[in-house]
Amino acid sequence: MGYLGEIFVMAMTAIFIQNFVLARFLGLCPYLGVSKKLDSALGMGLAVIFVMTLASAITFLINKYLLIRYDLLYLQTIAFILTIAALVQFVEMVIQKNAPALYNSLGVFLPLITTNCAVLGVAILNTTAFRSDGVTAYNFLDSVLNGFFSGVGFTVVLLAMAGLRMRLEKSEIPKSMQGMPIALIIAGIMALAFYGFMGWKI
Amino acid sequence: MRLKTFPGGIHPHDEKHYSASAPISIMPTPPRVIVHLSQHIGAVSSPTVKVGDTVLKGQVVAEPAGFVSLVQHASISGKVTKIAKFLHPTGIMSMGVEITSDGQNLSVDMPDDPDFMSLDAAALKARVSAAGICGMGGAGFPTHVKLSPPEDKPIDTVILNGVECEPFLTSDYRLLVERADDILHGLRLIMKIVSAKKGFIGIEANKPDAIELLQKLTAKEKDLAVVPLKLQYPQGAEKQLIFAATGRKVPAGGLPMAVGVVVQNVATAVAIYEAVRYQKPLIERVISVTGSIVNKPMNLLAPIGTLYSDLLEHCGGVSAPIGKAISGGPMMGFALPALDAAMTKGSSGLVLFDEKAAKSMQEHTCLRCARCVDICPMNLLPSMIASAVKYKDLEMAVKAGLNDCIKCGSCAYVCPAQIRLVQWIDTGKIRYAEAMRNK
Amino acid sequence: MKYYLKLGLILFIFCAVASGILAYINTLTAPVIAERKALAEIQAREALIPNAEFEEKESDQGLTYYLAKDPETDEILGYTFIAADLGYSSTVQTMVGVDSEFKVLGVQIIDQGETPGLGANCTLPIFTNQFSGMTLEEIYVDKDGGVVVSLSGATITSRCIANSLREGIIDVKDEPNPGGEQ
Amino acid sequence: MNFAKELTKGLIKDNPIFVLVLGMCPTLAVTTSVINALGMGFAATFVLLCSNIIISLIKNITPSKIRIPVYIVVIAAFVSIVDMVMAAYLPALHKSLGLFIPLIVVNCIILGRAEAFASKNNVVMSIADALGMGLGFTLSLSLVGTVREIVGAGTWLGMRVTPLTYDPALIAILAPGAFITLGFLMALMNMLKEKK
Amino acid sequence: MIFILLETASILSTIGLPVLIIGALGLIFGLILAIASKLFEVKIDPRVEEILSVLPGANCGACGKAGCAGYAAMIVNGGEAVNKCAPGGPDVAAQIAQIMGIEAGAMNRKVAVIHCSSGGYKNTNWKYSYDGVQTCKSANSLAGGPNACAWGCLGLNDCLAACQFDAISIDTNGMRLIDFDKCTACGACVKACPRDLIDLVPLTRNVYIKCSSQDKGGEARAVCGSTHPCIGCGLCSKECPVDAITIENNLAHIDYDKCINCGLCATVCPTKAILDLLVGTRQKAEIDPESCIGCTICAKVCPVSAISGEIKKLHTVDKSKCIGCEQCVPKCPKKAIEMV
Amino acid sequence: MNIKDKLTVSAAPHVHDKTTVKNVMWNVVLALVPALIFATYYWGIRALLLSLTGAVTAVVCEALIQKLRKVPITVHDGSAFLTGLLLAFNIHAGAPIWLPVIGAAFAITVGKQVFGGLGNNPVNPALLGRVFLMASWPTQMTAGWVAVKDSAISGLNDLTRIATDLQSLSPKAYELVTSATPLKVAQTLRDSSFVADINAQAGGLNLSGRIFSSLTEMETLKSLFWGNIGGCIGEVSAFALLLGAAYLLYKNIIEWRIPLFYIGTVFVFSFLFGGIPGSEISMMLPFFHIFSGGLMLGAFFMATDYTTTPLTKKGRIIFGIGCGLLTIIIRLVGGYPEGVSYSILFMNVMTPLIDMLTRPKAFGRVKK
Ligand SMILES: Cc1cc2nc3c(=O)[nH]c(=O)nc-3n(C[C@H](O)[C@H](O)[C@H](O)COP(=O)(O)O)c2cc1C
Ligand SMILES: Cc1cc2nc3c(=O)[nH]c(=O)nc-3n(C[C@H](O)[C@H](O)[C@H](O)COP(=O)(O)O)c2cc1C
Ligand SMILES: Cc1cc2nc3c(=O)[nH]c(=O)nc-3n(C[C@H](O)[C@H](O)[C@H](O)COP(=O)(O)O)c2cc1C
Ligand SMILES: Cc1cc2nc3c(=O)[nH]c(=O)nc-3n(C[C@H](O)[C@H](O)[C@H](O)CO)c2cc1C
Ligand code: SF4
Ligand code: SF4
Ligand code: SF4
Ligand code: SF4
Ligand code: FES
Repeated sequence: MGYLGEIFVMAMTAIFIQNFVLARFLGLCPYLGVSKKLDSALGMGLAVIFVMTLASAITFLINKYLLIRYDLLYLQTIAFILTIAALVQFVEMVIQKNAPALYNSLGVFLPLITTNCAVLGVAILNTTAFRSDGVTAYNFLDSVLNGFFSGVGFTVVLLAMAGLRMRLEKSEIPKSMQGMPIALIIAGIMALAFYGFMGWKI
Repeated sequence: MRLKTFPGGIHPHDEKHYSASAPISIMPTPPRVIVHLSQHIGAVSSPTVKVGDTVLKGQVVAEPAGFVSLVQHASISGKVTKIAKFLHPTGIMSMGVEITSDGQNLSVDMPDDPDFMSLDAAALKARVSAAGICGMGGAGFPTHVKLSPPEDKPIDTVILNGVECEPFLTSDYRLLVERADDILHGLRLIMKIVSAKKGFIGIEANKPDAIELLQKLTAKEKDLAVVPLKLQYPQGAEKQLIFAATGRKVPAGGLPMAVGVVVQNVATAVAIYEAVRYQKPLIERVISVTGSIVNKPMNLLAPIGTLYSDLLEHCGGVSAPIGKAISGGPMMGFALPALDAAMTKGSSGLVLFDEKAAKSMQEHTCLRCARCVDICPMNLLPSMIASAVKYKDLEMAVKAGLNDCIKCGSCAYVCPAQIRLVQWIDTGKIRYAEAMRNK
Repeated sequence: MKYYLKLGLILFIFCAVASGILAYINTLTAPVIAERKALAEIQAREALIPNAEFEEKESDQGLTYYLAKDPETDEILGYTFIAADLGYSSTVQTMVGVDSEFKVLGVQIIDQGETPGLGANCTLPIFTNQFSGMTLEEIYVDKDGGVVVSLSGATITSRCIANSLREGIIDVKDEPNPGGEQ
Repeated sequence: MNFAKELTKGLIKDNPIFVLVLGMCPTLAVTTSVINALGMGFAATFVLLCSNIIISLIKNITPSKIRIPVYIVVIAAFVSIVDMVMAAYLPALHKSLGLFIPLIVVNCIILGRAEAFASKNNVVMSIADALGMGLGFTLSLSLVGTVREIVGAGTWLGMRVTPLTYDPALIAILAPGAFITLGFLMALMNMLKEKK
Repeated sequence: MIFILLETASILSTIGLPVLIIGALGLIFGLILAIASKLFEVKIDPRVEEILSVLPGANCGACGKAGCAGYAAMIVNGGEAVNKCAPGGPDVAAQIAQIMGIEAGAMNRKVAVIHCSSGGYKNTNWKYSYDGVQTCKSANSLAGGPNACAWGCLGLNDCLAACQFDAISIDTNGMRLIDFDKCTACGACVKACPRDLIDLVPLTRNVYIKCSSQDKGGEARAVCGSTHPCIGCGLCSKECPVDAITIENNLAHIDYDKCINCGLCATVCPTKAILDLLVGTRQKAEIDPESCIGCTICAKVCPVSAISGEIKKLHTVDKSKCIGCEQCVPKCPKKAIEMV
Repeated sequence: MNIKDKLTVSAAPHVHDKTTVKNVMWNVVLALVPALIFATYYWGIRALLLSLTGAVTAVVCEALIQKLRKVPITVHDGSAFLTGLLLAFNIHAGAPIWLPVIGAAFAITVGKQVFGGLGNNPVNPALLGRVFLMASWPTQMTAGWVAVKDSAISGLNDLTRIATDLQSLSPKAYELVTSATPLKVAQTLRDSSFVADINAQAGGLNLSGRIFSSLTEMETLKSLFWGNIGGCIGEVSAFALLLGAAYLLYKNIIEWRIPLFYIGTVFVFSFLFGGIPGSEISMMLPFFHIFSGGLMLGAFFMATDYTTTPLTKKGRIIFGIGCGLLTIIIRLVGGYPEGVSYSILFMNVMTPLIDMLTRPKAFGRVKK
């Protein structure tokens, strides 16, 4: 299997097989919170893809050239989260100033992402992940791609969830189930539906 | 032969047997008529008579209040006894002129002009306008307006709508078989007025004798053709008919003239012929009084303004209690709160249901079976519109096609969940209009 | 300028203090953790090949394995390595010991994220013990015609373990000189 | 506002999971068993307590522009401490909580309380708030963990509590079961609230 | 001593590197953020900033908006409700409300009032049997609506469905009833009612015309199910001491800028079309002889001339005339008037 | 005139088609009766018992919940019966009786009633019930398949012919062929190590190829078509299902797009990729794939469930293709021998999005 094949495997794994939300339980707060309307879900999704990709890149470098080199892995959490928080805040300010249109559709979601497990999660997972052979550790490109695809996976389920919830808004859900309970049940059903992707040998 | 048709549509039972074979008979002069001032689309006509005036049959009782409006004539002779709100065939209360018959049925002069074909378009149009004709196929658009397309919209085709796709109704059918010549005269006149080169007569396949007759009559005329159409509702709806006959698609929100077509009902054609030849105003029309409980279903040539109750009485009343009285056909007609509504120029039928047929079933949650979607002749998403309206999401309703619905009723007809789709859509249109007004 | 410096410095101070404290705590915990880890690995290796001296090596395929020698005789006792493959829902890592004939001495599941109650049962001795003594040809799950009794309801996990074992063994076996002198 | 009130509000009224719906990731990910739930709950409570104290102490010296980074650093430091200590002395628990220990940093509850409460109140109140919220979090986690462990594994805290004939419904300890269990628990809360 | 120093030194050396590295990270980010915040500053509504500082900043998304900033912006620019922040809870909601200044003063608070007393299922006269979508709007569009009165309540509860505050319920007759305590005067019901039966009335005004029929008297009587139609007779208008009632299109209308709550109109209405909530609870004014300074202000404001007295002399209330409108009470400079 | 009571006024149209929800649902039940008969014939009364248990549980459960919710009890509309029946159809005949009971209860509760009942559920309740059972009791759901009645060996009846050879050639191959469903055989034959092994056992013969090509032989296909094979209760006979499907199509209860594109996609892709390495390309391969497993049941009876599939025509085409692709991918590379349930369920989840993206243009509206 060439590298393209590896990328394909990585994509399928990140999007479907090991979906961040449904299989890894990461990024649930925005998944449950920002999935009421399709357009905000899309904005959020794209912002997450952006930040996850960027964060994967930067944290990979920090990990490799600072933490590993100086044997400071125990500072991983603090270094990563600091970087991510600053990065996101910086990007937000830049977009807000220079691309107001983009800010209104995407940028407003950025602060929401700082405190999203998915971003820190992907950064940490990248440092411990292996390619499909189970041996080769991720290199820089692998990490970036994994960040990107994981973001895509997040977006896919976020959009599906938003679609479902917009439909649920127009149905007669029993009162005590309305709101969060039904959203959780839907999430459970989605997770079950994603079981079809388990055990793929690609 | 492959019959022409349009995409979508349904096949309701046509139920025309009750009155199909009853020749047009003349309704005796009723004791009183009510000439509604709003029989058409457009401004309400303004009355020119006072209570107490005596009028002759054919005399003007109201003038148009603008270009898109209509002149109204007395349909019997007698005395004006009241100008007030009366029950309109659409079920609401609306201004009308009540004329009590003097029993003599005296008419204004209606001279025969056998040379009518030599008149020029302007003169023809003037006669149509003076006769107060509006579309008799239901919509009631003033005909002289329809026949005055703007310069930049040349008309090349006139389609006569002889489809009568509504179940039960047979008035157009009787005209087709009894007055085919007059219809063809009317068609020629319309073609002349709009200088169209081609004339079609669309007839549904369930009227084979009418098709045969008209085909015989038009056999030698190259520019006229009978278009036999597949039995499919709403074959008679303008856009669908144009598509079936010519393959042209009227743009959404547009009028037939956008594709060079004028559509007129066959009864309108007859009225045009009579208006031009005899300068006869539109004061009577054929109406089907039918339904399983009507003792003698008939096609009556009745003065405009005759009360439905009088029509029914002439047809021998009913054999069982009335559950629902429908002005027009059962797919698009209006259920009346009472029978004392007076017919207008667009009243093509009175259909009576017994109590059992009047009851409808409990509305259910939408199953999303998509039957409505599959048959919608306008290619809309009726169920989505309805649920969007129900949950007050107007934006979604518009996206799903709220403003393109022609209210043909096909969707509600097929819905297994008995959802009153058309009424929801209607409610949506009301809400939409309100929202637009508040903007 | 002062404003910028102030912000920078405040953040600097917090970071510095925080990392200082962490570094200090690390000095306390790191040895404990390292000790436990090393112990665990050594124990695992020792459990597979007792009384041996281990030497780290890398195969042509990039697999890290340990050559086990008798400390007294320098005789090659066997090899241990970590085999890994994608199972049902995770990468299953298995520590394997084979003897010099490449017969399995024992296996131990190091890491797995399979379904609890199904694939996760692969850590149970009843599953791992069966591998002891198997030859390369035998390491197929029963459904594939081998002798590995697969976990009920978790053939995929079982198969992935068997396959990874086999591949790893072949890997080491195919080394031109797996235990040889450099 | 008194101490006792701050202490108890996290249990029911402002329960971080059932009412505020925050910190869903650990709630769903680590509640496969009661022991994991307790471990996570205590870890988070510890971090919450420490960071609340520090933040309420430093609230006046942090400029707003770098408020979030500073808070995050404080929280991250405590999280790392928990991480290291747990790895050293409770390796089994550390392993089963895995990724979710560092992720306590981004747990919305902690930052949320830091911002919403500690940065505006004094130390004593912040302690009460942290303890209350932490306890609420821990109890809710254990509740979810209890349901999932009993239904999905037939055990509670590792002890078999169901008859041996009961064949556990695995789904309860899998991802979908997590969502569905919590969904029904929340609906139950709603129902109880309505009754009241 | 030396030992301790050495120990410290060794610790410092293991600690120095991390402190340096993470500290440097912090310094760099701090600087970048500080510079960026100046460089990329964007002017926003100060209220957004203010709300943002009140919000917890957890950016959890529980409000359904794009983080705290998104929510703050939506409150200011999009009219979003102030109570959507889960971590903040009611305290934060109250603070935001203060910033937004939406604490409507209790003085001019309004409530919704339905101007119809029929329309209940039990006492409506029907024109036809309606079979269709159960909303007022839909029913109203079919043949002018199913009830015989073309002006009255259709009883299909569009208003009830529109009210988000649960303020509308159904009374024993089947007529809609508005709970003034819950009503926030949002006006949703006013818009929802296709018959325009609802309007917003100051909470302090307690006399209402409970009819909207513009039919002539006879017709109105014939169709009204509650037998309390307004027949446009004008008696109330004549009785009103402050000329607050006008009759237009056969229907009485109260101008609440003028109305003083005296309830006299209700007493003369022949069809009992006027509802007086205060009936039986009104009290009479009484002047405290000790305090009265005889300024005559009260006598001037009394709409029914129930107060008399010479200037600078003690004034008295003629209890048989007093209608309990309380107009005099706040006017008295000495606060000498009390309702008893 | 004798108008006794008030006239009824309603919005047009005033006439209605005869179809009702009840009528539709019971007709689908009717269409499943042939499959039930075939299943009972092949597996004995137990299949019938399991099916009815599922259906009755679903009905009872729905009635109970509706009673608790204080809403009208609508179990007579047949939808719950249908859900229960379909759920049981997705379980094998050797399953313990509590499996359909719990599955149906879950399907009705979590799959349907929490969303407000018929018409409101986003995913197919019966399939949800099935995957719930799969996730909870995978062993019971996948083990203990029983043989069709009166047949000496379980599983693929018509492999008897080669089975005798196999016994001497490769015991492992024999065991495989005689103890599993055809899709399971196909799946196992895709495992290269197994293939190498049995071929080696058979002394280098291309045994795997032989077994695989026997799967696509006319005789095997006939068995698949008539139902003389192992599998879930409802999927036993492609013929019986087609019979029911034809009835539903004729009655205009299901629409052709989803089944056609679903089966079509599986057909095309199984032709392209459905073989095993080293097997000859057989024109019959697609038929093996469409007649085996739950495809017929899924495509005609479950992917057509109104509530959970797209409204729009284009959407239904996408839905069908999506189901087809996922089914074939799961069969060829996935963790299960069969992918019908998961593929439909996944597409159910995507349905609102599909609907949103495929809104039709109104007649006469030009594309922007
Ligand atoms: C659903 C629907 C069905 C219609 N069916 C007929 C019909 O059967 N016959 C007819 O003359 N007009 C029918 N019409 C009205 C036509 O669209 C069109 O208004 C009419 O033929 C124009 O002729 P007129 O102006 O002479 O009435 C229908 C309209 C709609 C919306
Ligand atoms: C929720 C769920 C979890 C599963 N977990 C595993 C697993 O951990 N390992 C595994 O090999 N198969 C797992 N499976 C796969 C199925 O059990 C699959 O059908 C099984 O591998 C078939 O193997 P069998 O031949 O042993 O029954 C899981 C299936 C489901 C539905
Ligand atoms: C097991 C079973 C139970 C049925 N129960 C009912 C029922 O309760 N009510 C009903 O209307 N139809 C029921 N039917 C369906 C009718 O027999 C008939 O098929 C259905 O009314 C459709 O009629 P049609 O094909 O003429 O449209 C049932 C069918 C089956 C197979
Ligand atoms: C053609 C057709 C197919 C159906 N398929 C299913 C199905 O696969 N599973 C199910 O639970 N219900 C099915 N139903 C029944 C019903 O639609 C289902 O209970 C609803 O999804 C519940 O809202 C079907 C109904 C029809 C008309
Ligand atoms: S949506 Fe409108 S156009 Fe379409 S079928 Fe229904 S009524 Fe006819
Ligand atoms: S026909 Fe009725 S049940 Fe079917 S989708 Fe349309 S509205 Fe829904
Ligand atoms: S809708 Fe608004 S105005 Fe009407 S009753 Fe409710 S709160 Fe009051
Ligand atoms: S909306 Fe108007 S008509 Fe409808 S119930 Fe309320 S008050 Fe009556
Ligand atoms: S806990 Fe909030 S996103 Fe994970």
